Amino acid sequence: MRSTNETTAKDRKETLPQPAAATQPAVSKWQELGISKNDMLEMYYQLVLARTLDERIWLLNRQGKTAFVISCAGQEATQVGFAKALKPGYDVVWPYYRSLALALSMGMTPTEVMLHQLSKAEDPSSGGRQMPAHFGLARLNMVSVSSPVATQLTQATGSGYASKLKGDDKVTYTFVGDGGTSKGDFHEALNFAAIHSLPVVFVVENNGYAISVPISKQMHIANIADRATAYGMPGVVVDGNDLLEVYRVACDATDRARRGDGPTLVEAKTYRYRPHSSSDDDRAYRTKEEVEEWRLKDPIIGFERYLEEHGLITKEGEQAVRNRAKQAVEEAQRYAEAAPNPSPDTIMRYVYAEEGQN
Amino acid sequence: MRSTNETTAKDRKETLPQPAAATQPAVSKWQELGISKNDMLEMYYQLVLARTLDERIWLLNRQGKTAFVISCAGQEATQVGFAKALKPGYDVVWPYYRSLALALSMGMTPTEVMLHQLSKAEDPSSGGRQMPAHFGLARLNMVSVSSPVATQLTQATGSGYASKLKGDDKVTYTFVGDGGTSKGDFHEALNFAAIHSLPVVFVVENNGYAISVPISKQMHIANIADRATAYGMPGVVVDGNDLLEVYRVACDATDRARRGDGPTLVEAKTYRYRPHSSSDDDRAYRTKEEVEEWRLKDPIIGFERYLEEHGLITKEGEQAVRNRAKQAVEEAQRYAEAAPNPSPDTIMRYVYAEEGQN
Amino acid sequence: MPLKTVLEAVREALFEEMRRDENVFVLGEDVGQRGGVFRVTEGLQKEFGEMRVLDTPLAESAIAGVAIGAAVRGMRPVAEFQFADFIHPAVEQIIDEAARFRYRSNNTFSCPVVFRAPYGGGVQGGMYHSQSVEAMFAMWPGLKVVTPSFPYDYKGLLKAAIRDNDPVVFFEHKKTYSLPSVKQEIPAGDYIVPLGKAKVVKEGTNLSVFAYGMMLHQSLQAARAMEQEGISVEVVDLRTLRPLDRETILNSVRKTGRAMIVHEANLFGGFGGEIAAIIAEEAFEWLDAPVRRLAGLDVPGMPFALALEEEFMPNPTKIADGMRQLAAY
Amino acid sequence: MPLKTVLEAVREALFEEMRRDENVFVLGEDVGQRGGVFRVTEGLQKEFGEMRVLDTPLAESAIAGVAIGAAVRGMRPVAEFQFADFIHPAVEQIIDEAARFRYRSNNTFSCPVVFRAPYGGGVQGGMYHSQSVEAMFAMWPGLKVVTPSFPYDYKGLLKAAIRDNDPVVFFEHKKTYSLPSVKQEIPAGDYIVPLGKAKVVKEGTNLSVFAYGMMLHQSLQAARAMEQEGISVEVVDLRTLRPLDRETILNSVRKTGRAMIVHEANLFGGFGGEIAAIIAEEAFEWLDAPVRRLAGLDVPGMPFALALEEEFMPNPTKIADGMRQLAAY
Ligand SMILES: Cc1ncc(C[n+]2csc(CCOP(=O)(O)OP(=O)(O)O)c2C)c(N)n1
Ligand SMILES: Cc1ncc(C[n+]2csc(CCOP(=O)(O)OP(=O)(O)O)c2C)c(N)n1
Ligand SMILES: [Mg+2]
Ligand SMILES: [Mg+2]
Repeated sequence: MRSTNETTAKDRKETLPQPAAATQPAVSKWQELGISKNDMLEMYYQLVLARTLDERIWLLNRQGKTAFVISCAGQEATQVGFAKALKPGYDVVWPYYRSLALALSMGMTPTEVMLHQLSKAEDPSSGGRQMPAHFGLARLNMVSVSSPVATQLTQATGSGYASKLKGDDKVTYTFVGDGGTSKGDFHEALNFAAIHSLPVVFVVENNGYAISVPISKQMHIANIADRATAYGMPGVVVDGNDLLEVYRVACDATDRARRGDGPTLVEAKTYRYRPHSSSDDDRAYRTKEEVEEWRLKDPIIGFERYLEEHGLITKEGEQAVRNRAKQAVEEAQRYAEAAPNPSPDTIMRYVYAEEGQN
Repeated sequence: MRSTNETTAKDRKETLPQPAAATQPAVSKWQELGISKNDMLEMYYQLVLARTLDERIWLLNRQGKTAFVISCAGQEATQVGFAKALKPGYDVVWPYYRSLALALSMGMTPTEVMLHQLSKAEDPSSGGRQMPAHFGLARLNMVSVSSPVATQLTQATGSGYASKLKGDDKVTYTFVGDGGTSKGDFHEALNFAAIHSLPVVFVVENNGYAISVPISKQMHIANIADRATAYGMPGVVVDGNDLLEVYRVACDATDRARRGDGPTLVEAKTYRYRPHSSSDDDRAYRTKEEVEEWRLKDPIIGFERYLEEHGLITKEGEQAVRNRAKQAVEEAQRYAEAAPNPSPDTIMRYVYAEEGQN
Repeated sequence: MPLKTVLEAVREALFEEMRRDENVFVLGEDVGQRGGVFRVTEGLQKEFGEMRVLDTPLAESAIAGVAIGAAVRGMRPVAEFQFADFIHPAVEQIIDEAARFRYRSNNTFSCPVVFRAPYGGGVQGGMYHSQSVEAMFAMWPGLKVVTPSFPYDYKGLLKAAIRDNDPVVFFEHKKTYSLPSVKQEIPAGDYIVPLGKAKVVKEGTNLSVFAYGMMLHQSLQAARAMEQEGISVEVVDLRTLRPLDRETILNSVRKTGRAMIVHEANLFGGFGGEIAAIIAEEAFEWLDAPVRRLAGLDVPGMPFALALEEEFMPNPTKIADGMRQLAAY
Repeated sequence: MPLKTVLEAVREALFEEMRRDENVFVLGEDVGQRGGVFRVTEGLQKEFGEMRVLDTPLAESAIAGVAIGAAVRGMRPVAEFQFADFIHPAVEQIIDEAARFRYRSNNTFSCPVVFRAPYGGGVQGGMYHSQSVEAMFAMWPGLKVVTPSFPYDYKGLLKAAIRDNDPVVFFEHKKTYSLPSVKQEIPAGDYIVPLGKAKVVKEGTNLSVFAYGMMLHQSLQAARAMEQEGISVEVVDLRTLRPLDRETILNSVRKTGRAMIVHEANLFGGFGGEIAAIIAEEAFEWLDAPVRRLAGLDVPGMPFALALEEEFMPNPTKIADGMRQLAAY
């Protein structure tokens, strides 16, 4: 994943035609965006893998094997699109608890996810200390997630400031839900980033709800991206279920940040298929019909169709990808289930640095 | 003051010509706005009174009679304009520490201000418990000011919500500096007020600095009022040194709120002549020339000139107003200086309600 | 009378108070249509409408600030923080504003607001859904802080909090919400349990235990087990942390000569320190043994993995051990 | 060596650390061009430029969050809160984020940040410019909390804080910033005072006093006065509240048999409770008298009027009275 991304990111500026070219019918959008066929298939795999893993985790929850699930189902395209535009391990990512597909496509392995989900000692995100879906992986520069909503935003701004101080050209990305944009942190973070023209991309995954609270009770505006004007930065609305569009927008925002032109606010309109978490019951606040309607716009089915239409995959190819994902998930589960739980002896460790540590 | 205001507010809709009429040369702006000659003179008095009192307080500070001064000099027109548009004792006001002219024109007496400034037992705002300029007067529905910047904003929103629950038609006004708009509270308050279409008028007194930090380091936009679009409410920029313009804008926002059409964000561009407070030295961060330039736009001189040009006052009349203000300030000082200090015995009172109290 | 859970007791108090006084209204994240993530406010919106049972944006500082503003206007807001863990963005509003309105205005303004927050762990909530933050609020004059243990008290104290003329932080231990063993018969109608009064829930002569919330129940369980070992433990349910009922605490220690404090929040800097300090100062002559504190471990949040969560928590076994040692001192 | 004030000591530490390590940078309201409202950061921007001495918008949560984010990236930010009173909007960032990065990530991320905040009263700062909020932070595992008293320690401890690999909240008592009586000779060059070590600043045999900040100086003054009355008071400067130097505290109490704690923050729920509790538990056998706490009054903020401010505050006279009573017990 990483080397693919790096190549793409490096070559993008040269290979990407200017917006005007987008209307040329001879070149398909994926080519226009400079994505190789291999990468198209790899993105498809990431979508499928995330969904497959997610479904397996829900199953484990019903089996009583894991106490808590919070899932990204429905929001995969946004996350895979951004993962493709950034350089994992080089750029810096402040994700949130719904960032499973992002984490996977950045390079977190299904086994690492499972070890975290099952709170095993080897869990690389937290050693079993945090709730599931509180990702973090040092080798990917994917920073440890906490539960308080929106705290990551000013931290991502601080990361952007660090890049400016260091003079590196890393881009910092941070992800937040629509609900998180109501919190003061959103305002303070975007304002600060704009003042200093920091290389930060703020991505709002607008799935229409903060748990049960619909957008109409969260704000009196149509697009969260419109808030960008309040800070003097560009705001972009994108169909979060359209992977290629997300990728295009993500590349633009990345280029802008990398060039030193400052932050961008991206709003990806999408939906979550599952209840807020395994503790939630979404029937209290949304209709089956609404969910069904969005199911028709499933980003994975959409991408599948696109691949088919452009002759990039066959039905058998799809099945092979699904099998590959299923196998990866099964291996991950097998390994993680057999792995040891954290030992109670370790509970007092790492409150502070140990002797001689950073 | 109160009854005058009430009449004006009641009559305004009928007497106010539509914007187009503003270009008619026959009617002067003050008439167009439905202000009586008496009220014009009364507003002038309020401007002068605030400035006179402010200057006296600085003098007392230099004489070692009061430990702390924070002043509204330069911002009087904004405050007097809003005070004229609201109904003191009926509407609800959440001021800030620079709201001296507002407080006075709402009906706080110079003596009440002096008792507060000198931290006397009779201080009606705090009984000497708070720093000077932390106004509050129950009979005027002017709510107790605290020092933490911007905390009043969500509270004013709550007051608007209370009005909606009670079904009254009170308008809530709140005042904050440009610096305060960077804090998360600004975002949370305006968002909340917009969602519920609350009768709240948010007034930003933009004097160009948060202590030493200039606007350019506070935000990456030209007008704070532009932030209104991020919430779906109207935002208006007004020359804060132009009393009649402020009054017009204040009336519009008031009408809108009173009609049930929701909140407005008003940004009054103005300047403070004094250092941030008696503890500050502004030479570290702004030039004498800049201060001098703004001194030329002094809202009091501007209004004086307007009164003269429209034949509403003579030079002698102005002198009489100044004398009246000086006398009021002197009486206030005399009374307050003679008034007793708070007794140490009272220190434990009113931490909680006393038996049988609200 | 039917047995009721803590959750039902809280809900009943809300229903009754909202019926009694139309100035009472409820606001918070997901409290309306969803009836709260714990279902505490279920049914309220149906009876009282969207205005009085208000789903707010995700903005805790605004939840507090809006409630405070409405309270200053004479309303009686009951603001919910979805988890006590997420009260932190509202700290400025609660301690600088709500707690100080009366004092700073020399009694000319007041702020009768209730802040409800489910706290505590043992529910695999992990580092950010298990916190006990009572000490952080109990330290501020101007606030009252309530931590009931039994359904009867939850209802009566919440009613008292809503009618109180000053701001109250009302903590509800989430693990006890639906715990069958904590059910109690409570009257359907109106009654008040006054703020500021602790209660001896089990008399004893050898040592006194002070606790609240889940730890009160676990202490009680341990205390009962001690009977068989011939150790007579008095258990005091503190109920309100501020104002603290010093009299009941000191009377108990002066009787038994031995004191133990149990809480789930971590030990260092926790509320137990205050109680221990009061006892050490004012019951010095009566003490036959050091004042002992038993509490959560000093780590930055309760870990999620079951084995770690259990290690973190005091429990009846650990409490019983503590009791034995203290009695034997 | 010239005598230096607390303020100069802090400033010197900042200059030296910024020269030593280019990852150190300073941010806060008015810290740049203005040099801080107390002039602590004066001259820094001139030497290190606008990027490393950054004037922020008025947004404390962002000040903390930005510092944390930069710290996670390997920088060494020193964030200033203009007054400790205004740290409250940053509570979530400090206790949920900074304090937990290492623990929650099982040691894969860390957050080496320093939060500086001038605290304390006696300067007619009124209810919102006088607060002592140390207890609110000292209660959180994952944080270190430092409250020096003398210029030498201010410099050495701030340097240690900046080099520490975990988050440190560094409180500076604003009344002592320029107090001539507190001046001290301090070396110009590099030295460290390790975090977590208290210091006996005056030996004594009859009773032990534990304090920090302004109250340390006032306790010392009272202790010296006691000599004439034949009461020998040991004074311990706590210097760091978390991690607390239990050993030095307990050694002192075990020697004198009497303990008194003095702080300016209000009594109930203040940090004194923790110290008293530790002494009551671990030095029980050595105590000849109840552990006594002397502190600010339990009102919601220090009032502004001089007469009220004086009434609020402990002072050498009140402390001396307390010493006499305790010695006579
Ligand atoms: C500060 C804070 N308040 C409340 C919560 C409880 N909570 C967790 S997720 C959530 C809703 C978040 O909605 P949104 O930001 O839209 O993200 P989504 O889950 O829809 O992706 C809430 C209220 C929290 N975690 N943090
Ligand atoms: C939350 C908070 N942070 C910092 C301060 C210290 N402080 C007091 S006034 C001020 C600047 C306010 O500037 P602005 O809002 O523009 O108002 P102005 O004084 O210019 O009218 C600051 C930083 C404070 N009082 N509250
Ligand atoms: Mg959402
Ligand atoms: Mg300003």
